[in-house]
Amino acid sequence: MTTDARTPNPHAALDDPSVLIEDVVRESIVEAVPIGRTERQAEFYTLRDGEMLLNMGPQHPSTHGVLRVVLKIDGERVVDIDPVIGYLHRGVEKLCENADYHQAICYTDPLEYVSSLFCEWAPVMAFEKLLDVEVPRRAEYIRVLSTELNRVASHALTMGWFALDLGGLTPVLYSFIERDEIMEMLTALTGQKLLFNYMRIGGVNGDLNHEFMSRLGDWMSRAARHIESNQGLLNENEILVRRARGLGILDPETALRMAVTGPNLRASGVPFDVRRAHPYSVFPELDFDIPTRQEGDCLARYLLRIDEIKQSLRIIDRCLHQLPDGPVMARLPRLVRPRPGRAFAAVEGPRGMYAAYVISDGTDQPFRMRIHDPSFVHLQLVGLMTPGNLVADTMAIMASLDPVMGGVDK
Amino acid sequence: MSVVGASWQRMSLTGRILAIAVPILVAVAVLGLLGVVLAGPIVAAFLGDNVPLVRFAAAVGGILVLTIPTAFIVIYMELKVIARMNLRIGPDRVGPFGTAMSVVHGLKFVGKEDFTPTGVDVQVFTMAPVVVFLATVMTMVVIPFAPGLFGLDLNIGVLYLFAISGLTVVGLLMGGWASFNKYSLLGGLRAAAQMVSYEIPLTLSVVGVVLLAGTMSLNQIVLGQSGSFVDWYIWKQPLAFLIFFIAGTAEANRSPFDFSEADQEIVAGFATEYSGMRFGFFFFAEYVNVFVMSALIVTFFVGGWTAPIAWPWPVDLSAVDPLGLGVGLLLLIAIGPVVGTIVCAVPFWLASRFSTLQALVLGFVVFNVLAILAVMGWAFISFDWVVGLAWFFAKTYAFIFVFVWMRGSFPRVRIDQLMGLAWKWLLPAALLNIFVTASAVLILNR
Amino acid sequence: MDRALRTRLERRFGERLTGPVRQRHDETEIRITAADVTEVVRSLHDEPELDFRLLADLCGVDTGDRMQVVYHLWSATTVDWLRVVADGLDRESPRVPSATFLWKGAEWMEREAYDMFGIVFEGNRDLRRIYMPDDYASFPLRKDFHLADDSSRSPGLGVRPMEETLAPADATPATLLRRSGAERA
Amino acid sequence: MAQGRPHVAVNDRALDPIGANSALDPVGGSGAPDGATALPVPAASTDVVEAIVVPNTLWTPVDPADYGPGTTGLNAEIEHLREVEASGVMSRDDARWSGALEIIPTKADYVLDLIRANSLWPLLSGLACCAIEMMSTATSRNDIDRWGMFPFRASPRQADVLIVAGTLTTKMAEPLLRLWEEIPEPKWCVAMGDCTCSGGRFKRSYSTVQGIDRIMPVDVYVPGCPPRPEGLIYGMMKLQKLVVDRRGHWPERKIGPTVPAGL
Repeated sequence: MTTDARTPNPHAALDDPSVLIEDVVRESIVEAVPIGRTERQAEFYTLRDGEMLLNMGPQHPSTHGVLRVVLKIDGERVVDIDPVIGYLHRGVEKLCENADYHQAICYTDPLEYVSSLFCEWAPVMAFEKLLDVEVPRRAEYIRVLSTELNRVASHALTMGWFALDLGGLTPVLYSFIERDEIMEMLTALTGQKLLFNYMRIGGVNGDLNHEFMSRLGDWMSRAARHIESNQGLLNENEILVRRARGLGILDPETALRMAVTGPNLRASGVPFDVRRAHPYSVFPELDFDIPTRQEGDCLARYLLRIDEIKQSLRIIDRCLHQLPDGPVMARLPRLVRPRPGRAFAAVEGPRGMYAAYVISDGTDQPFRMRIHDPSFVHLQLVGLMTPGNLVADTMAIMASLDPVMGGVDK
Repeated sequence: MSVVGASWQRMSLTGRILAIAVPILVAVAVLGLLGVVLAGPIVAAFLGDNVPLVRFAAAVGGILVLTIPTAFIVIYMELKVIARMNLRIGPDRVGPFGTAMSVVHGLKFVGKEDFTPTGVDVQVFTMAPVVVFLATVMTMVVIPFAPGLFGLDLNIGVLYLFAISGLTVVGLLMGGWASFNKYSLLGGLRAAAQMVSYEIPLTLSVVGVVLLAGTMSLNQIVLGQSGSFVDWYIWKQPLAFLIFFIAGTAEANRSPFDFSEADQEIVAGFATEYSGMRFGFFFFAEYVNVFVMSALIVTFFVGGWTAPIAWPWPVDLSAVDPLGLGVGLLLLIAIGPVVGTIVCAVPFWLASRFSTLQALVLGFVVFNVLAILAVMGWAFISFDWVVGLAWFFAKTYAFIFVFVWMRGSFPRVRIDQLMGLAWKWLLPAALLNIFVTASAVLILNR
Repeated sequence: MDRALRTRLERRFGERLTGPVRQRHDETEIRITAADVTEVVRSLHDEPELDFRLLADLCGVDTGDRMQVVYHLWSATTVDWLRVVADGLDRESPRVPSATFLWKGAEWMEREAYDMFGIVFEGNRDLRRIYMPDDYASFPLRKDFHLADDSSRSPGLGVRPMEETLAPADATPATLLRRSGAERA
Repeated sequence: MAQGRPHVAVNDRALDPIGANSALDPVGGSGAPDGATALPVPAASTDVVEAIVVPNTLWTPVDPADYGPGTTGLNAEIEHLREVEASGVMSRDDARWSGALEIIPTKADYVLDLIRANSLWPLLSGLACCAIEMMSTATSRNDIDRWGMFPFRASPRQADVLIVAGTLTTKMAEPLLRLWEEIPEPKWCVAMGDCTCSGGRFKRSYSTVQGIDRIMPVDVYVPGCPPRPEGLIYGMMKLQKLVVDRRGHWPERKIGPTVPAGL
């Protein structure tokens, strides 16, 4: 972030908390904003001398999915950036409000399609709060086990994409090898690939089976070594380190103001992790660390995910040791009608705090179901970090923030 | 309705094109034949008068024909080697081990729709691929492939080389500017900046070699390195070799310096709007460029077509003169194959698992293989251009493998880092290299 | 359930709360009016004994007869999620002060709430449609926006149109401009 | 959802190698004069039958009454058949003539189609979840490069196949159509996933397109949510077969009957 006189400072509104809201409203209203354009649009779409608008997307190799980014560039330097989203808006919340509580789980699946299990977990936890259901401990352990596996797969893909957006061909294929292996074992567990519809209200769909356990043991025996060797291709690479270090620095104060969570926040030095900050499931019984880094740049965000993979392997190991016996589903009627109320549940996904807010009106369908997705929040950071950098850095910053458009657009 | 009319209506597009093209080609061939018959002596006299022109034309024609298979081989190498580095199999369905895959990729462009988008500058848009392709191909004219096997032996070969290869950037700039597309524009400008920056260290790094060789003719430079591998200039000019390798990578737009077609940033760079055979020209030019760069590295630093070690026990076959046999040669040609086939068939026949016919067939095959091997060995020993060609291509493809290897391994550096490398490091190093070499030459030659 | 937090909140915002502080499981909920949002949220964020630094979620709710804006906050001083419900927004012209002066990250969440419910956040400098196309006329998550085959679920009502245009007269920034101009005049 | 069982729906009429059925069906179904329906189509002498230009039967409604007089499509086909019969080309000598005239072009088309079928470059564009599986199809475990369907081109100008992977929303429909129109002919479209085939689990939503064949032609449908990479590979091999079997006749593409307003 540069404070160049020509680049509008994105902090303008948040730097001064003492500004009166009435003044903000008045200037945003009284200023001669052209009809139909907001203040931000009017500021962005007026070109100074030598500036050019470059439209990237909705189909572009480096925008993961269907993100559209309008760059205002001056030569190779990015002056301002305006992300345009909504190309994958599937109306999940409306569909969930028109489905009953069991069907809603299926709709929330494809939101973050690289880490589907988290997308199921948060709504299921909210439903359980509404219904006052006690989840069997074995089911909780199985949830933790499978979701941590999913976290490893997601982080592996993130690092591969980061290398791909920096121009490296091979690392993404290496990370896809790990990801495919995990996907296969989760397929053996859940019966469905990629969009495992596994979580159920009051438990999970099925108990651990033999193929899953054998694949898991086989993979755990070499996972750490493989991931280390794959990262050796990048971490000692001078080109990548030179490009990523000191790029897109996010200081902790700004991160909190931007409501950032997850690895992107921890890479800035704020040790906020829902698993510890607001414990849920059986995480209090498991021992693991919350890795943080102080730099807050792209390299830190990238390295932090490697540390998280190691912690996830630790959690998986602990789960396999502490796994209790017992049922994996609570006794529930097929058609659940929770009493009216509101419930909010959050889990720590691979990208940050993934939350669900459900309102029940006593019928068999949620009256209002809100999905809070971290990618949606993190994508705003692109407009904050990119100005002042080069066009090539835009991809590096976006890849290090790791948004998933399915979650951004819901 | 007439027969031809009905058939014409039923032809597909390709059919109609061929139905028109074939008669025209036949007519042209007949006319050409007549022209040769009538005006043959005059033309022959004209050609005889200026041989260099003829040689140049022949060389350019031969090089043009040679580039296409070269590009196919390099593309196949890239497909397969990168696939192996990615722990993939790579193409294996088309042809044995997928060897025909690159040919298929190349021929596909011929059948693709080739259209010109709205708003482009049509003439420039059309000429750009031609300029790029020709500028890349013309550099191969002065490269000595083997003793006596080169297009031209210019005494200013090095100057010609860099002058022509500098034209490539013009083509890229044309394509990027004329495409009426911001990605293409960025790609063209990036290519221009990059190539202009790297031309300078590229050229300066060769000056040391020119000082040592005392000539600018690539042929003489290669001859200056003849002997064993200790005479190669890579030992006398290690810094120059390093600079030339890095700058050549950037010059050939290869990873980690492949900015002008950086997929993740500017979609396909200057080639974003090109389709069909026009893109095919860019596609070929890129890979021919890799070949040229490797060939130049080999020529300047790794001894060109010279063998790394002299053949320890030279065989002199000059005494063997087949024509000396006279009629015996005819006899040999007549009887040799039969006798050889029978001789080779005997062991199979003795191994009683084969019938007589099978044994004869196997013997024939074995005899042919042996004969071909014998002829090739004879050529290898007695014709030095064969061995030279073998060594040249071996070295060149070794360096092409290094280029592909780098593409499979490295991320892309940033544009400002690229420029900084060129102007802050490579240029001073090249100047230092020139200074040291010149002073050394002065001191040693005094 | 954190009783201490409840007492703290009642002591601090006693007169501003429009209802009792509700607590269930690990959630504490307070209800305020839209006019108080700025002060309440700012003091929740700034005052050390509350210190709700992290905005967990911001969303709109359409209860059928009025609109709500719901903030979920997290603080290290308590084990609960704090839910602040800005209640009683007029369904015809729902307006609430923006929280972007405090959490810049709330900008897109407010844009989403505007896109889905038509809630106008005064002070959000980029209040435009974020998911639906700019020429889209209605607000999908409103309760009177019905999906195509809802009639099968409520036979009494028959087939209901999918996209009724339910834009309030002053929902877009443009109309916001005209309206404020009229007020000033 | 056909998980793990790759099941691909291909339009059979597109696979009709010599177009004999497609040349007969519309005539039979359109109440044309008996002379046309009685047209002899010998299955043995393929020279003659190959010569018949097969119109697009993928996207043309079967009822020729949809077209006014003098338009292309089925009426032209019927007229052409009448002319052929009237001109007596079907008598043996002329048949031999026409066969001699068209033997070269037909084989040239065949070779070109073989080349195209073995070098289908997809466009690097993924919409949603299925895009991950599409990438996984190109990676080490199941390597689509073996069939020459690699590299994924980033620019539509150099792509051959558009693999629509993921839910298509009404906001994305227009850019996707632009992508499809930017791809130079010959081009093919593969609908990957339930959402692109029929709307899938988001069919009820207010912002999705219920199947991309409402806005663009589709050659191969690959159902599944998401389809496994093996399923996509099977679909691409079906596409190869389809490319070869068309023998250089590409259907004039028309999109399906229902186009959402505003596209």
